[in-house]
Amino acid sequence: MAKKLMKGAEAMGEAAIQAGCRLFFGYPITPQNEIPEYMSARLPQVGGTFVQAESEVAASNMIYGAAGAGERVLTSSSSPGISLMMEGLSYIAGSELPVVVINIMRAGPGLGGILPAQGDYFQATKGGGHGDYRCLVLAPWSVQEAADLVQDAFDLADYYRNPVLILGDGLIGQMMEPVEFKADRRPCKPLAPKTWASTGWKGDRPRAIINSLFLDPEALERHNQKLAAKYAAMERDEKRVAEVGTDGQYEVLVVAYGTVARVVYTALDDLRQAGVRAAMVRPVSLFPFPYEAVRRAAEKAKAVLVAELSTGQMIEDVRLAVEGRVPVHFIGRQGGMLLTPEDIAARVRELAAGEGSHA
Amino acid sequence: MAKKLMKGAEAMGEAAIQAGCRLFFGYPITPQNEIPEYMSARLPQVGGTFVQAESEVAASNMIYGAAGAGERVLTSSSSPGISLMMEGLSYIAGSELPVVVINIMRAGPGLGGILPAQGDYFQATKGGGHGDYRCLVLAPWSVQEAADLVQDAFDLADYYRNPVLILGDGLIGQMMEPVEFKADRRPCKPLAPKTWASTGWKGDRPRAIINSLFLDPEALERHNQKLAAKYAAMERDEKRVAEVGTDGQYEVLVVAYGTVARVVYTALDDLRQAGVRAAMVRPVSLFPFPYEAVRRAAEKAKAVLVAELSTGQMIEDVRLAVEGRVPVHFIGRQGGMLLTPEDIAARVRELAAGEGSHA
Amino acid sequence: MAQHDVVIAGFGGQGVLLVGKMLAYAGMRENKEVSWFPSYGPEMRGGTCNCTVVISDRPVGSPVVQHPSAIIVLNLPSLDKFEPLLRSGGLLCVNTSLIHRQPRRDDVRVVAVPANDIAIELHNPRGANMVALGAYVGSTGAVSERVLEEVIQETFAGKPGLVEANLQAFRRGVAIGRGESTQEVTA
Amino acid sequence: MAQHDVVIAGFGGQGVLLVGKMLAYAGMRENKEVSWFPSYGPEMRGGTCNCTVVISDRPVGSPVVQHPSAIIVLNLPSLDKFEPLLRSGGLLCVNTSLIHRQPRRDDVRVVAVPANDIAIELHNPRGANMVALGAYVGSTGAVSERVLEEVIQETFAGKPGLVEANLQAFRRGVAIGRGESTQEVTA
Amino acid sequence: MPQIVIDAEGCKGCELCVHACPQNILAMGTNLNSKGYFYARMVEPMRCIGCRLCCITCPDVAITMRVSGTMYHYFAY
Amino acid sequence: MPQIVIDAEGCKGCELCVHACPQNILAMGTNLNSKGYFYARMVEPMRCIGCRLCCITCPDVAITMRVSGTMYHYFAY
Amino acid sequence: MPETLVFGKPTALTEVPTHYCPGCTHGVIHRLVAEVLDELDLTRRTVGIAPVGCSVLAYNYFATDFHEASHGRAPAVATGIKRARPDLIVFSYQGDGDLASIGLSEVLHCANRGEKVTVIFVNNAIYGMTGGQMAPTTMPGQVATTCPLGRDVEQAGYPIRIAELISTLRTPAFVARASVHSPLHAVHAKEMIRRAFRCQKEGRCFSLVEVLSTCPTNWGIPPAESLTWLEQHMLPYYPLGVFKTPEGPDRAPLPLFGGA
Amino acid sequence: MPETLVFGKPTALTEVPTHYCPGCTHGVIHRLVAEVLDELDLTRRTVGIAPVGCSVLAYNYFATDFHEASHGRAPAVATGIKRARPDLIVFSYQGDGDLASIGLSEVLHCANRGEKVTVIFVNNAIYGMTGGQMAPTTMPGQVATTCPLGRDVEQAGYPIRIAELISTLRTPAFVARASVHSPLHAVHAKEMIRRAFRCQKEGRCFSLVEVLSTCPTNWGIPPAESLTWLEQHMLPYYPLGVFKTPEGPDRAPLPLFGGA
Ligand SMILES: Cc1ncc(C[n+]2csc(CCOP(=O)(O)OP(=O)(O)O)c2C)c(N)n1
Ligand SMILES: Cc1ncc(C[n+]2csc(CCOP(=O)(O)OP(=O)(O)O)c2C)c(N)n1
Ligand code: SF4
Ligand code: SF4
Ligand code: SF4
Ligand code: SF4
Repeated sequence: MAKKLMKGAEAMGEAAIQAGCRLFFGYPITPQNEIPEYMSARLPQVGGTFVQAESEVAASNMIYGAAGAGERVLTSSSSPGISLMMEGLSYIAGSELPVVVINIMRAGPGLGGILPAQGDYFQATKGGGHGDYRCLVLAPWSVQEAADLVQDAFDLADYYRNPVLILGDGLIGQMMEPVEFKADRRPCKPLAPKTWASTGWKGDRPRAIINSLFLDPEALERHNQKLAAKYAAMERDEKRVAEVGTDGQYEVLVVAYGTVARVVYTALDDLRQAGVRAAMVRPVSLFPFPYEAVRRAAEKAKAVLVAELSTGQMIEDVRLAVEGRVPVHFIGRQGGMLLTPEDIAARVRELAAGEGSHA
Repeated sequence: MAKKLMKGAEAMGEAAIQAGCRLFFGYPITPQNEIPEYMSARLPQVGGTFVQAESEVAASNMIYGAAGAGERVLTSSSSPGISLMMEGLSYIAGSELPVVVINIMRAGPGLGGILPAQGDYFQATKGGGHGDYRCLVLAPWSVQEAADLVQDAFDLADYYRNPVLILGDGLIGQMMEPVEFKADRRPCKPLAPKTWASTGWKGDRPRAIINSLFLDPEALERHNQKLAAKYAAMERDEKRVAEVGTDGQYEVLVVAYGTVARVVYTALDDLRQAGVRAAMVRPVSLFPFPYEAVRRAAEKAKAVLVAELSTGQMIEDVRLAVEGRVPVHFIGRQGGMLLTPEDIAARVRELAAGEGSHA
Repeated sequence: MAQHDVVIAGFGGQGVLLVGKMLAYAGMRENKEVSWFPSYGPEMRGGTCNCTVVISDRPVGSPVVQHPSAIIVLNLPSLDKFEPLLRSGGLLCVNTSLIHRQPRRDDVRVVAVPANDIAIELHNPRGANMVALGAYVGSTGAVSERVLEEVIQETFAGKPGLVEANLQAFRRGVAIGRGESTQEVTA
Repeated sequence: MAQHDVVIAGFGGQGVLLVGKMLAYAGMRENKEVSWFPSYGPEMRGGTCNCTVVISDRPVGSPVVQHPSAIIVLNLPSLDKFEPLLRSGGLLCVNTSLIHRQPRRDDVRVVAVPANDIAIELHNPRGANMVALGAYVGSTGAVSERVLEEVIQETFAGKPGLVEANLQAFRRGVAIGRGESTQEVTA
Repeated sequence: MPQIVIDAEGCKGCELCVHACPQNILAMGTNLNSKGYFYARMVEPMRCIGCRLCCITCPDVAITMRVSGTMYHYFAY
Repeated sequence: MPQIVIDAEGCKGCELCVHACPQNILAMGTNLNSKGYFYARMVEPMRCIGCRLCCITCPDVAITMRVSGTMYHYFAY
Repeated sequence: MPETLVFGKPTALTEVPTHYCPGCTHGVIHRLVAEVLDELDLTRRTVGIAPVGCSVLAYNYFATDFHEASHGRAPAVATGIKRARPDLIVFSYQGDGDLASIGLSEVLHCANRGEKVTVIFVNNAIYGMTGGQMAPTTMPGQVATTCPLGRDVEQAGYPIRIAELISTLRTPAFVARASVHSPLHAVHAKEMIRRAFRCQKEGRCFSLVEVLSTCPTNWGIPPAESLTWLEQHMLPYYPLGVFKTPEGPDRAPLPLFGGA
Repeated sequence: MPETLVFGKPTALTEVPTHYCPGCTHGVIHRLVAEVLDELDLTRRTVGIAPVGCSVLAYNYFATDFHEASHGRAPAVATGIKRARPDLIVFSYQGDGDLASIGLSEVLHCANRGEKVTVIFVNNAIYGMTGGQMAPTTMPGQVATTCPLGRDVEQAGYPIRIAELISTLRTPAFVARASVHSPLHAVHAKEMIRRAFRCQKEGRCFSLVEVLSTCPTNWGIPPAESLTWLEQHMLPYYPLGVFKTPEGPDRAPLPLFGGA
C-alpha cells in the first residue's frame, strides 16, 4: 500500500483493523479522540463494531468480555482514563486475556494538562493495578512504528494471553507523518486457536471459565507462579531495543524512549557535527525492559543521561541495569513542556566535559 | 488508656478517631470490612459522619471533597478497591490534599483471593495512578504499630498536603493483638492552619480553588517541580526503618516489611539459637524508601535476602539501594500462602553457607 | 512452656473464631503476649474456617504458625488439613461427634471430645465449640480455667441465659481434657 | 535548504492546523520527509493554537522545533509568543489585519500580510489562513506553489465553491510572499 | 404415585420444604449429614399429592420427584 | 431612560442579542475587536424599551443596562 | 410400572453442591434460570457472567461457559461478549451491592444502549458475601453491619428500586420484578425469567428481571422466617410485576408542572 | 439625573472573560446561577464544583470557593464537602458527558442518599470540550464525531432523560428541567435554579436542575440557529417543568401488570 499522511492516533486505529481487530470499546479523552473517532467511522465499513463506552471503567470490562469470547479487541485512552482501567487490567491479566490498550499519555497528575508527557511509565511497566501482574509495554517513536507495534501487539497479546499496552507519549497521537501498511504482513508470533474462549459449551471441550478468582491459596499461588513464568518468558524473548552509535566510541550514553528519542536523535546529530561523542539506547519494549542492552552500552560510557518527559521514572530501570557502574544522570521536562535538541545537547556536552555530576 | 485486644482493622479505625478524624467514606471489601463497620458504629458517637460510598471510585472523590474542605478524612479498602481509586488518588496528590488511605492487601491479580499478600507494593510506592506523584507509604508490622502509624499518617498528610497510604499486608487487618492509645499524644509534625481550604469565600483570603488542572504547561511544570521538591523533602525527612541485629556481625541481611518481618523476626531468633548470624532491616516507610539504611546494612553482609508475599516487588528498591555491591536474593509466597519462620531460616542458612546463589 | 500456639478449625458457623478470641482474651488477662489470626473462605456458613492463637511470655513473632503445638479440629476437613502439621508431641483435640475416622499420627497426644453430642445433651447445640475449648484448656493449661470462665461470663454478659449453658459446656470439656472423663473415639 | 520548519499560530478557528496539514501534504507529494505536530488549548474556539510542520530531505528527528526557521502568526498572542523563538535570519509572516504592533526582531525577514483584509476583500472571510500560507510559500519556496495548489484542490474537492476562493486567497498570499505586492504594516 | 427423594448429603437443613409442603408430610430428621446438617426426610410418603412445591422450594435441588404409573397433569412453571 | 452598554472587548459576536431584541435595534458591527470578533452595537438607542432581553440573552454578560430617571418596574426573574 | 422423573436437576446446572448458606434463595433462582435455559434450548449457546457477591462462584453451578466479572461491571462484560459474538445468549447474574451500588452506571448504560443481553438481578436487601453491610436496597430501619442502628433514611436515603428506575429508560425491552419467597412466587419468577430470555432469543434488546431473595445469615433470621420477612417488609416497597414490555408505552414520567 | 444599574454582572461572577465559544449558552447558565446565589445571599458560603467538560474552568468565573472534580465525580466530591461542612452551600455544575455518561452512578447515588447539595446539569446533547463526540443525551440521528452517520438507536439506544430518571427515586427533594434557548425560558430556568438552591438553603436534601443548552461549535450550527435547533429537536424529547418537589408524590412507576 502507498504511504499516507496520517495522525499517529489514526494510524494506530487503522493498524488495529489491519491486524484483524473488529471491536473497539472506548471513551473519549484528549489527546487521543482521533482513535475512537476513526474507529467509529471505519469499523462499520469492515463489519466491525464500535461502542462508545460510558466510562473507561466500563471500557476495560467490555474488552475483558470481548477478549474472553475470543475476539481481537482494542481500547484506547489517555492518562486519567487509563488510571480508571487499573482494576480492569488487573482482572484481564489475572484471567489471561489478550487485549491491546493504547495510552496516549498527557501531563499529570490529576487533570493536569492535555499536552504530551511520559509520567505514566511506572503505572505501565510496574503494574498500576493490584497484585502481581505485568502488561507487555511497547513505546513507538514514529507514526510508522506506532502502526507496526499496534499490529505486533495483537499477536503478542494472543500469544501470551496477556494485555499489551502501547505507551504513546502524547506527541505520537497528534503528530502526522507518512505511514505505510504492508499488505502481506505475517503475525510476529505463532498463533494457536483460542480453544479457551467462551463461545457456548457443547460438551466437546472443557467448559470455558474466564476468571481470576482462586479461593484455594495454593491454587492461586500456582496461578501466580504460572504468570510469573510467563513474564519471565517475555523478559527472555520480547525485549526490543534500538541503538544509535553504540557500536562506536562515545563518552555519554543517552537513554530515551518514544518521541523523546527523536529529540535525542536530532541532538546527537548536532553533537556529532560539533565533535562530541555520544550514543543512544532507545528501549522499544518498556516491559520487558532491555536491561542487558542498556548495561552493555552504559559500560562503554563515562556517564549515562536519561531523558524523559517526567520527573524521572524510567531512570530507575536504567539504574537497575547499570547497577552503579557508571553515574546515571537525568534530564526531564514536565507538564507538557518538551525537551529540545538544544537542552539535550547542552547536557551531554556538560557530561562529556565531566561536569554536571551535581544531578 | 489500658490495653485492649483489638483487630488490626478496628485499631486503625479507632486510631483515626483519636487523631481527630471525624469523616469516613468507604465501600466494603474483605478483608477490611471491620474498618468501615467500626467507623459506622463509632463515628456517630463522637459527632462524626460515616458514609458508605457507592463504590471505591466515589469514595476516593468523597475524600477529595472532604479534605478540600479542610477536614481530616479516612478511607480504607483492599487491593481491587484501591485500584479503582487510582484516578482519584492522582487527583488528590495533584491538588495537594491531605487524606489517609488504608490498603489491607489481599492476593491478586484480579479478584484473586481474600487472603493476605503484598502484591500492591509497586502500586503504592511508584504511583499506580497517572502522572508524576507519590503517596507517602507506611507499613505496620503489629496492631500497635498500625494504630500509631495511622495517627502519624494524619499529621504527615496535613504537613505535606499529600495522601498517605497505610499499606497493611492482610494479616494486619484481621489479626488481634493488645493495643494501647496514648491520651497525651502530640502531632508528629508542626501543623499550620488550613487557610487553603474551601470554606466559603468572604474576601478575606485568596479564593480557595482545589484543583489539579493547569492549562499552561509552564505552570504545570512548575507545579510538577513543586511536587517533586515535596517528595524530595519526604525522602530527606520521613524515612522510617527498624533494624534487628544490624549493629552486630552477620552474614545474611534479610529485608522485609509488614507482618512478614514478624515471621523473619521469629526465624532470626531460631537462627541465633542455631548459631547462624543474620540481621534484618524492616522498612517502615516504603515511600520514602530507606535506601541508605538498607545499603549500609547490606554492605556488612555477604548476601541479602528479600522476603515478600509477592513475586518480588520491594526487591527492586533493595537492588537500587545495594547497587550490585552484594548479591540480592528473593524468597516469596503468593496467593495468600504465608512465609513461615522455617522457610526463611532454611533460606538464610543456605545463603550463609554460600549456597542458593541460583536465585 | 514459653509459648502456646493453637489452631482451632471447623466449619464456618461452628464458632471457632469466637473461642479463639476468648482464649486470647484470657491470655491477655494473664498478662501474656497474645495474638489471634483468623483464616476463612468466602462462605458465610458451611465453609471451612480456622484461627491461630498464640499465647507467649515474650512478644509474639509470627502470628501464623506452621507447626502449632496444639490443634482443635471440629470437622473432618480440618483434621485432614491440620493433623499433618501438628508439632510432634503436640495436642490433638478432635471432635468425635462429626469426625468418624481415627487420627493417623502416633507421635501426638489425642484428646477425643464428642463435642456436639455433649452440647446437644446439654440442650446447648451451638456449644460444641465451648466443649472443645474446655478440652484444650483442661489438657494444656494454656490459660487458667478460672480466667477463661470469667471471659465466658463477660462474652455472654448480654445474653445471661447463655452464660450458664456455656460454662457447663466448657467445664464438661475441661473434665475430658484433664482426663477425668474419657470417651472412645467412635469409628 | 535541507530542512524547512515552520510554526503556524493563531486562534482556534482561524484554520492554522488545516494549512499546516496542507503544507505537510504538499511536502509528502514532493517526496520529502514530513511531520506535522499540533498544539492547542482546551477551547474549541478562540483559544490559541499552533502547529509545527517540518519538511526535510532526511528523516525528521524532533517533530517539535524550538527555534523554527519560519513562523506564520495570525494574531497578537502568537506574535508575542513565537517572535522571540524565531531563528536568526528566519522568516516572520505576520497577519497585519489583526496585529497592530511592529515586530521587534531586526535579525529576521518580515513579510507583512493583511490576511483577513484580503480574505474579506475576496468575499472569503475564513480564507485568511490561505493568504498567510501563500505568503509563506511564496517567500520560502518550502514546497512548490503548483503542488500546493493541487493540495488545495483536493482538500476542498467536496465543496467545489471553496476551491476557487481558496486558490485565489492562496495566490494573493504568494504574490505578497514573493514581494510582488507589498503592504505596509499598519500601526 | 409420586415419589419424593431427598438427597441427605445435598440437604442443608434449611427447613423450607417442611414449611412448603401443603400436606405437612416432610420433617427435619435427627441425624447429621457429613456437613453437620440435620437433613429433611419424608414422613408420610403415602399422603404425598405430588404437587412439587417442596422441589420448587428447595434452594439446593436436594429433592427430586419421580412418578410411577399414571402421569398426573402438573402445572407448567 | 434605559441605557444599553455593550462591552466591545467582551462581545464574542454571537449575534444572539440581535435576534433577542424585540425592537430590532441591535446589530452586528463591522469592526473587529482584539480577539478577532465583529462585535454587536446599539443602532437606535432611543427606541430601546428597556426589556433587558438582550442582557438576559448574552452568554458573556457583555451587555449591561442602566436607567436614568424614573425607574420602570421590571419583571423579576 | 414405568417411572418418570418429573422434577430433577436441569441439565444447565452442574452436579456441584452450592456454597450458599442453608435456606438462601440464590439456589432457587439459579435453578429457575437453568430450567429456562433448558426449556428454551439455549443452554449450549449461553455464556453467563458471575458477579462479585455470594454468587461469585455461579460458574461452578451453571453448566455453560462463564465469565467472572469485576464487582459491578457484569453488564459491561456482557456488552463485550455479546458485541463480539452476537450469536451467543448472554446473561449476567448480579446481587444488589454489585448491581445497584457499585455497578449502577454499568447496568443503566447497558440497558440504555439496548444491549441484547439479560440481567438477573437478585435483590436480597443486603451485602451477603462481605458479611451483611448495608446495600442501596436495604429497607429503612433494617440493621446491617454498616448501619448498626438500622438504615437511617436521613443519612442514607430510601432504598433504590431498580426495576422502576430502569423501566423509565426508553430503550430496554423487558423489565420485571418477581420474588421467590413462596413456591407460587417462584413459578411467577420463572415466567418472568422465561420472558426475559425469550426477548433475547428473539433478538430484542435488553431485558432485566429483579428477583427478591432472602439472606437468612446476614439478616440474622432463620430461613423460613426470612421468607415471611421478605413478604412483610420488602414486598410493599418492591411491587412485583412487569414494568416494561417490548410493545409497551414509554414509561418516563411527565413533569408534574410544565415549564416556560 | 440619578443612574441605576438594572442589569450587570452579579457579584458571584468574577471579571474574567469566559473561554466559551461565541453563542454557547454555558455563559447564560453561569450567570443565572450566580444571580441566584447573590439574591439568596449565599455567595459567601458557597463552594462550587466544576466538572471535566467545557465548564472545567468554571472556577475562574464564579467568585466563590471552588473544587475541580475528576470527570463525572462531582456529586461524590459534593458529598465529601457537604458532609465535612454542612454549613456550606454546595453545588456542582456538570455537562451531559460528565453527569449522564461517566458520572451517572455518582449523581444517582448522591441523589438517592439525599445529599443536601444542588446539581446544575447542562444538557447540550454532545461532548463539547473533547470535540463533539456522542453523549448519552445526543438525539437520534444527530451527527457527532463518534457517530458520524448520526446516532443510531439500534446501536446506541435512545437518549437518557436525566430529570425523569432521577425524579423516580424516592429520596431527592427537587428535580426540574429548564432551557435557555430564549430569554423567556432563561427566566423560567432561573426560577428552577432558585427553587433548587432554596431547597438546600432550607436544609432539604438533593436538588437538580437539568438545563438544555446549545453547543454551536460542535453541533456545527451558528448560534442563533442553534437555539432553534434546540427548540425543534430537543424540547419535544426533553419536556420542561418540575418533576419532583419536596412535598410531591412518590414518582416511581407502578408495574404495568402486577405479579404472582
Ligand atoms: C472493587 C471491589 N469492591 C468491593 C469488593 C467486595 N465485595 C465483594 S462482594 C460485595 C457485595 C456483595 O453483595 P451483593 O452484591 O448484594 O451480593 P450478595 O452477596 O448479597 O449476593 C462486595 C462489596 C470487591 N470484591 N471488589
Ligand atoms: C477520566 C476521564 N475521561 C475522559 C476525559 C475527557 N473528557 C473531558 S471533558 C469530556 C466530556 C465533556 O462533555 P460534557 O460533559 O457533555 O460537557 P461539555 O463539554 O459538553 O460542556 C471528556 C470525555 C477526562 N478528562 N477524564
Ligand atoms: S410434592 Fe407436594 S405434597 Fe409431596 S412432599 Fe412435596 S410439597 Fe409435600
Ligand atoms: S429445602 Fe432442601 S435444603 Fe432445605 S431442608 Fe428441605 S431438602 Fe433440605
Ligand atoms: S433592552 Fe430590550 S429593547 Fe433594549 S436593546 Fe435590549 S432587547 Fe432591545
Ligand atoms: S449576545 Fe453578547 S456576545 Fe453575543 S453578540 Fe450580543 S453582546 Fe456579543
